[in-house]
Amino acid sequence: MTFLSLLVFSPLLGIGLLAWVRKTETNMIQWIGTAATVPPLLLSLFAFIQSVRGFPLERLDEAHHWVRLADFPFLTDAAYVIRYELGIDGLSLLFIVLTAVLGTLAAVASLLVNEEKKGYFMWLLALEVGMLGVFAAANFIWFFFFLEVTLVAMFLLVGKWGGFERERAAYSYLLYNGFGSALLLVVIAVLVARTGTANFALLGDMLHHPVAEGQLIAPLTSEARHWLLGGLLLAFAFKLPAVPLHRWLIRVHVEAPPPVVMLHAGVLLKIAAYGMIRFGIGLFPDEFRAFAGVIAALGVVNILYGALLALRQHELKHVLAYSSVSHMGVVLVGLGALNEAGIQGAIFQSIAHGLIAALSFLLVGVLADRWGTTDIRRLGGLAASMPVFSGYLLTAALALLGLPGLAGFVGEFTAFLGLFAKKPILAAVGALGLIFAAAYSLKAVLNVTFGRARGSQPPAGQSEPREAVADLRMNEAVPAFILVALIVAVGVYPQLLAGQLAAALETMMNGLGG
Amino acid sequence: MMEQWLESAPSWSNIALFFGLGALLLAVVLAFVTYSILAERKVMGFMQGRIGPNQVGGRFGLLQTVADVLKLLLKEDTIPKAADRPLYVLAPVIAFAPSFMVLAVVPFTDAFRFADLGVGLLYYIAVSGLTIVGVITGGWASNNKYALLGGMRAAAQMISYEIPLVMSALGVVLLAGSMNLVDIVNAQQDVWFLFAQPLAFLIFLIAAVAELNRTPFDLPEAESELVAGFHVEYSGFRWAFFMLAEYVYMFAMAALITVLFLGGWHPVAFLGWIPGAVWFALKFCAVVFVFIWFRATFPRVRADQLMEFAWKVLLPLSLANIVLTAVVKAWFF
Amino acid sequence: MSNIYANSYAIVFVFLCLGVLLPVGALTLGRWLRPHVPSEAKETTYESGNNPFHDSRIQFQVRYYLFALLFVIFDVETVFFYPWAVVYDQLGLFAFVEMVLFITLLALGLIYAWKKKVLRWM
Amino acid sequence: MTLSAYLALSLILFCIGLYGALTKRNTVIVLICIELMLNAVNINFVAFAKYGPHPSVHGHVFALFAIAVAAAEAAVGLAALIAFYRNRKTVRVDEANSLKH
Amino acid sequence: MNDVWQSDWSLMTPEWIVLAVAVVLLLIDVAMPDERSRRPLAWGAALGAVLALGATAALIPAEPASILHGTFRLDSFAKAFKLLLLAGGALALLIVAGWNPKEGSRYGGEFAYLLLFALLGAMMTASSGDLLTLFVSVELLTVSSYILAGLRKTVAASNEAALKYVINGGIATAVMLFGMSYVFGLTGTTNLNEIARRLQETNEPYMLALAFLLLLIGVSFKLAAVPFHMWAPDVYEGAPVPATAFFAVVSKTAGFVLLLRLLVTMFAAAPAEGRDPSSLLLSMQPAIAVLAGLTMIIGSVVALRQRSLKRLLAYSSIAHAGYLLAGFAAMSWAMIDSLWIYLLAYLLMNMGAFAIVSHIVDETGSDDWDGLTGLYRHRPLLAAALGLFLLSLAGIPGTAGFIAKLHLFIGLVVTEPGHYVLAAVMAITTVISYVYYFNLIVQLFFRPLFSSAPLGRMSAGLSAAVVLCALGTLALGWAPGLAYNVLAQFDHFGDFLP
Repeated sequence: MTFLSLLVFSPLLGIGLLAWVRKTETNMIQWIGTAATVPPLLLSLFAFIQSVRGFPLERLDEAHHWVRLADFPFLTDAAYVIRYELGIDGLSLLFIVLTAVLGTLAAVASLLVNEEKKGYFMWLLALEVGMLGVFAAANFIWFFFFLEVTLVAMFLLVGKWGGFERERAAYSYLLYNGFGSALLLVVIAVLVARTGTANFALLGDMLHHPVAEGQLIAPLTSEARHWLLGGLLLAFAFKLPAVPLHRWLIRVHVEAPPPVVMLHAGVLLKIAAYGMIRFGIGLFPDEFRAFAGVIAALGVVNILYGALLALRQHELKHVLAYSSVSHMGVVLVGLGALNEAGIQGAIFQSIAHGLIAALSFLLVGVLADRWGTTDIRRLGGLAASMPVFSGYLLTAALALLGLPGLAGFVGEFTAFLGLFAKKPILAAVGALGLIFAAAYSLKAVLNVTFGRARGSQPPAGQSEPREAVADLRMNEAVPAFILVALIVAVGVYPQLLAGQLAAALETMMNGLGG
Repeated sequence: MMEQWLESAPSWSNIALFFGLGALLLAVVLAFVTYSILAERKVMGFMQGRIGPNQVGGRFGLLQTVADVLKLLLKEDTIPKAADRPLYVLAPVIAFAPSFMVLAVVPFTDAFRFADLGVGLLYYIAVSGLTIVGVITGGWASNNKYALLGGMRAAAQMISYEIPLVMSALGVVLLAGSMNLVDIVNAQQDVWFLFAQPLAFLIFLIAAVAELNRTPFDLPEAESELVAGFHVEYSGFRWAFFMLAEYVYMFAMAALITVLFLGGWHPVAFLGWIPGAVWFALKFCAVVFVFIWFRATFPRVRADQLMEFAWKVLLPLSLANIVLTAVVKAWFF
Repeated sequence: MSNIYANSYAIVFVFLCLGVLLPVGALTLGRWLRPHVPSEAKETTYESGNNPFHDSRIQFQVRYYLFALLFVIFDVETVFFYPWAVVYDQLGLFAFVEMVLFITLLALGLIYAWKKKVLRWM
Repeated sequence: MTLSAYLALSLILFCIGLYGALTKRNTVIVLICIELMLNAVNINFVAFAKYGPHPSVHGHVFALFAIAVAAAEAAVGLAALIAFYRNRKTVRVDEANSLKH
Repeated sequence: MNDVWQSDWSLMTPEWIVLAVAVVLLLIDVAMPDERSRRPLAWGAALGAVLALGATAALIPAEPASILHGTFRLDSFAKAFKLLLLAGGALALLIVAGWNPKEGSRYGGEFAYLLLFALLGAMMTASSGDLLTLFVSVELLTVSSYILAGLRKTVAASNEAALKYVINGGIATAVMLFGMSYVFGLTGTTNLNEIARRLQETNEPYMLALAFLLLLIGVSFKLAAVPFHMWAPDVYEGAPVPATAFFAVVSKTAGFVLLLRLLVTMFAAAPAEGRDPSSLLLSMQPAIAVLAGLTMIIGSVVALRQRSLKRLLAYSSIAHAGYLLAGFAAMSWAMIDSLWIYLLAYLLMNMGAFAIVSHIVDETGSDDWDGLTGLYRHRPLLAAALGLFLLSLAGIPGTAGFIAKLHLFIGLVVTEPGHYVLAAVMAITTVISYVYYFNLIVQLFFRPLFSSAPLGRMSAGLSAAVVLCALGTLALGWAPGLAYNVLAQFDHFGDFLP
C-alpha cells in the first residue's frame, strides 16, 4: 500500500471499525466517523505542502497489474491491460485537498444527524472514498469505479437520511447521474476498446500523436472523436448539472441531509468540472474547440437561469440550490473560453464554490436544526438571537456574490476574463448574472438575519416558542471558521492554488495548441 | 409367380391383378372366419362334453355360420338417438380395414404372398395398432356407459400388451437380422424360432391372445360386467364387422405366429415332400386350435391382474429376453 | 428393386381399398334387405333396462392416461430397438453395450414408475 | 420435382400446425398441432434423405430421434395438462391465467 | 467400429459423473421408504455436480479432441461453458437442498435428479459436434425443465407454468427442428463441421436464409428473447424457486451455448445472398441486433412494473439476455470471451439473488416484494448480500456485473464502425434497470419493517449458495484477473471453428 492508496482508502478503516460498534453508541460512532476522515485530510495536506515545496507529484504514481481483458495473438502485450493506477497532478491534488477538508468538516457537522448513525457514517465514509478515488484515479476504469461508488453512496444517503421527499430525490439523483454514468461508460468503452488502454496519459498520447495513433486497435475517425467528446461532455453535463438537466440537483439539495449536501455541492458537482477539464480538454483538445461556443453559451444560460430562479425562491435551500446551478455556469463559461485564464477560472470557481457551498449548507443545516425550517418567510431577525451564526451567514452570502477578497471573486473574475477575450458579448450577458447573484444572496440572507424577527416558530422537538435559540455550537463554529478562513485565504492569495495548477495548465494549453 | 409380378413395372393392370388376388384372399379369409367360428363352437362343444352346432348343414352344422351371417344381414340396424352418428357409422370400418390390411405382408408360402416390405414386421405392428382407434371410436360414439367403459378398457389393454408383443418379436428380428417376414421365415430353415426363442414365443403368444381380446383376456367384452363392451349398441351387420375384425385378426395373428416362430412354410425334417402350403396350413391350424383351447380352459382374469401382468411381468421379461438374446448372439455366433 | 417397393405399396393400397369396400358394400347390401322400422324405444341408449341418466361421457380415472403416457414412451423407444436389431450382426460388441445401456435406462424408467405406484390398476 | 412436392407438403403441414398452435384455445388441439409441426419436420428429413441433393441415411436417423423426442414431449405435455385439469377443471389455454401479466 | 473402443472415454468424465450420480440418486429415491426425507439426495446431487466440475477443471489442459465420430467434441469452448453450467447447476442444487416450501407437494427426490438430467443435457449441448446430439441434448434439457416447472403438482400456478412451458417449448423445438431439416437437406450430413464446409458450396441462398431464421427463432424462444419471451415470466413465476433459478441461469447459459454452437459453427462461413461477399451470419447481424435491442428494452421496461420478485427477476433475466444478445450481435473477435465472462457474472449474481428470494418465498409464502421490506433491520447480512447482488445486476463497479458489462461494451465498440446504437440502447436500459434494482434496495434498507415476525433461520443449502455467490460476485468485481486467468486457459476458443 503506497501513499495514494492509503490516502484514498484510509476511510475504509473507519467503516471497518464502525461495523463493530453497537448501533446505540452514537457518541462513539460520531467520534470514530469523524476520526476516520482525518487520515486522508492529514495525508492530503502533507502532499499539498510537499508539492508546494517542490516535490514532484509523479513520484506518487502507483500502478499494479489488475486484469488483462484480452490477449489475442494479434494484439501487443500491453493491449487491454487494465491496471490499478493512481496518480495525481496539481489539479487533482487541489480537488483531493478540497475533498479531504470538506469530508472532515461534513463529518463534524454530522452531529446533527441522529437517525441510524452507524449506517450513515459508513456510507458517508464510502462516499469520501469514492470522491478521493475519483480525483486520484489515473485510469478511466478506476475513475468510473470511484464515480459509481459515489453514486450508490449518495443514493443511500439521500434516500435514507434525507428529508420528507427523500426517496424521490434519491431516484432523481440516481436516474440523472445514472444516465450520465452510462453515457460515460460507453465513451470509456469506446476509448478502451480502440486504444487498448485506460490510462489517461497513454490515452492522451495515443489520441494526440500521429505516430502513436498507428497503434490504435481500431481507427478513430475524426467524426467518432467528435461524438466521443460530445458524449463525454453530455455525461458530465448531467452531473454538473447544466440546464436543462438540473432538476435533480434542486431536489437533492433540498432533501439531502445538510452534511451530505456539503459534500455534494462542495465536491461531487466538481467532479463534472474536473472531468470536463481532464478528459474533454485533456484528451480531445482539437475537437473541444468545436464545442467551446456551445459550452460557453450553455454556461451563460446556466448563470442567468440559476440566478433568476434563485431570486424567486422563498426557501433558503432552494436559493442555494439554484445558486449552485448558476455557479456551475461560471465553470462552463471558463471552459468555453478555452484559454488559460478561462480554464484557470473554471478550476478556481470549482474550488471556491466547493468551499462556499459547504459553508452555506453547513449554516443551513444549523438553521434547519434550530428552527425546523429554512423558509425565508418564516425566519428573520436572527442577527439578534444568533449573532455569530448571522455573521457567518453574511460572510457566506458575500462570498457567494463574489465579493473581491473572497474566494468566489477570483474564480468568477478569471473565468469571465477568459471569456471576454474570446466572446465579449456573451461574457457581458453572463456578467449580468453576477448582479443577480448579489441580489438573491443578499435578499435571502438579509431577510433572515436582519429582517423582522419572527420568533413564533418553535423548532423541531421543542414545544414552547423559542426566545433564545442557541447560537453556533463549538462543533459548528469550528468548521465554519475553517471554511471562512479558507475562503478568505483563497480570495486573498489565489497563488496558493495557481501555483499548483501551473504545470497542469501548461500541458493542457500545449494540447490546445497555444 | 408373385415374385415376377412384384418385379414388373408398376401399372394399372398390375393393380387390377393385385385387386383380383386380394379379393381372392379376402374370400379365403371370409371362408376361414366362417369355419373358424364353427370350429370354435364345435371344439368348445367337445371340450365341454357337448356336440355343438349340428342342425344346419348336416351333422357337423357346416352351414351354421352361414345362416348366422344371413340372419345378421337381415336384422334391423338401429342407431341410438344419443349416438354420434358419423363416428358411429365409421367405427366398424376403422376397426375392420386394418385387420385385413395387415394380411398384405404375411407370406403364406414361398410363392403365395403379397407385398414384400423390408419392414414387414413393423408394418404389421403399426397397422394392427389402428384397430384400437376403431374400437374406442365405437365406444365413444355409442354414448353409452358400458360402451365407453368397454372401449377405454379395450384401449388400455391393447396398448399395454402391445409393448411386450413388440418387444418379444425383437428377439426374432435379432436372430434373423431382418424385419422382412420372408427373410425371417428363411432364417428358420434349420431351427424354428420357437426353440431358439422359447421365452419370446411364450410372451408373444400371451400378448397375442390379449391383443385379440380373447379369453382369458376378454375383459373389454366381458358380458357379465359390461354387457358386451364397446359394441353394446351395435346390431346387425355393423356388429358383425366388429366380430369379423376380431376373427380376421385371429387369422392374421395365427399366421404371424406361424411365420415368426413356427418356421412358416418350412417342413419338419424328412417331410420335405409335403408342399409348403400344407405345412403352413397345419401349423396355422395348430395355433388357431390353441387359441380355441385357451378359451375353453382358462377363466377370465381380473382387470387389475390383467394390466399389472403386462407391465410387471411381461415387459420386464421381454426386456430380459432382448438382453439374453443379444448376449447369446454376441458370444456364441 | 424399386419396382418391388412400388408394387408392394400398391398392394397395401389395394388391401386398404378392399378393407373399406367390404364393409361399405356389405352394409349397402344390407340396407336393401333389412327392415327399417324405427321407434322411440329402439333408439334409446341401452342401460340394462333402466332409463339412461346423466351423460355417459364421464370423466375417467387418471390411471387410463397414465398408462397411455407409459405406452407412448415405451412404444416409441421400442422403435430404436428395431434398426438396432437388424444391424446387430454388423455392429458387434459396441452395439451390444450401447443397447444394454439403453435397456438399463428403460428399465430404470419402469422401476421408477413401478415404485411410484403408477402400474397399480386399482 | 419430387423433392419440391414433399417440401411443399411439409411446409403446408408445418404452417397449419403453427397456425393451430398459436391460435387454438384447446390445449389438446395445441399439443396435436405441435405434433403436426414435428411430423412436417420428419417429412422434410426423410424427403431430403431420399431425394435431397445429398441423399444420406442420417435423415432417417434424425427422423427417428425426432419421433422419439416428440413422444417424450407429448407425454410430458399431456401429464402437465392432466395436472392442470385436475386443479382447474379446464383444458383451455386462455383460462390458464392465474399468473399475472 | 474399433475406433469406438479406442476413443478416449475419459473426455466424457464429467458427463459420466453427472449421469451416474443421477441414476444412483434415482435408485436411492425409489428404494427409500416414503416417509424419509429426500433432502440428502439434493446434497448428493450438489456433490455430484461439484465432482463433475472438478473433473471438467482437470480436463482443461487436454488437447481438443472429438470422439464418437465427431459427435462429442471436447474443445475449449465445451470446457469453458461446461464449467459455467456445472457451477450454475451446483448452486441451483444447493438452493434445492435448502428449499423448504410452505405450500405444494412434499419435498420430492425428483428435483435432485431431474435437475441433474437437465444439467447433463446442457453439458452435452456444449460438447455436441453433431446436429443430432445437439438436438437430443437440448431436448433432454428442456423436457426435464418442463417437469421441473410443474413439480409442485397441487399448486395451480406450477401446473400452469409447466403447461405454458411445454407448449411454448414445443413450438420452439418444432421451429428449430424445421430449420435443422433444411440445413440437413442442403448438406446431407449432420456433423457440424462438415455442414459448415458444405454450406460454403451451396447455392440455395433463400433456403439457407430460411433455415437460419428458423433456427434463430427457435433459439430465441429458448433464450426468451423478445418477441418470443411471453412464456418466461409466467413460467418463472409459477415454477418452484430453485427451478426458476435453474431456468434463469443454467438454461439461459445453455441457450447461448446452443446459439453459438449452432449458428456460429454452421453459418460463419456460409455465403450470403446477393453480391455481399460477407458470410450469412454477418449479413444477418442487423436482425440479431434488432432482436437484442428489443429484448433489452422490453425486458427492462416491463420489469419496472413488477412487484413479484420472481417476475421481476424474470424480466431482469430477459433484459440480461438482451445484453448478451447484443454482445453476440457485435460479433467482434472477443465475442465468446465476453459472453463467457458475462454469463459467469450473471450466474453468480442471479443464483445469489434467487437463493435469497427462495428463502423469502419459503418464509412468507408469497413472492411479493413486501417480503423484503425492512429486511435490513433484523437480517442485516442477508440484506447486504441481496443488496450486493442487486448492485451487481445493475452493473455497479466493484461487483461482477460491472466487469462483465464493461467487456460487453468493449466488444460492441471495438470494431469500426462500432455498434453504437446497440451500446446506447444497452446504456439506457441499464439506467432503466437501476430503477427496479434500486426499488428493491429501497425496500430492503429504507422502509420500516413489513411484518413483525422475523424470518426463520436460513437453511444450510441456501446459506452456502448465498455465501458462495457473494464471494464470487465480489471476487470478480475486485479481482477479475481470477476469472480472466481461467479464460486465458481456453486460448480464446481458437479451436471453436474448424
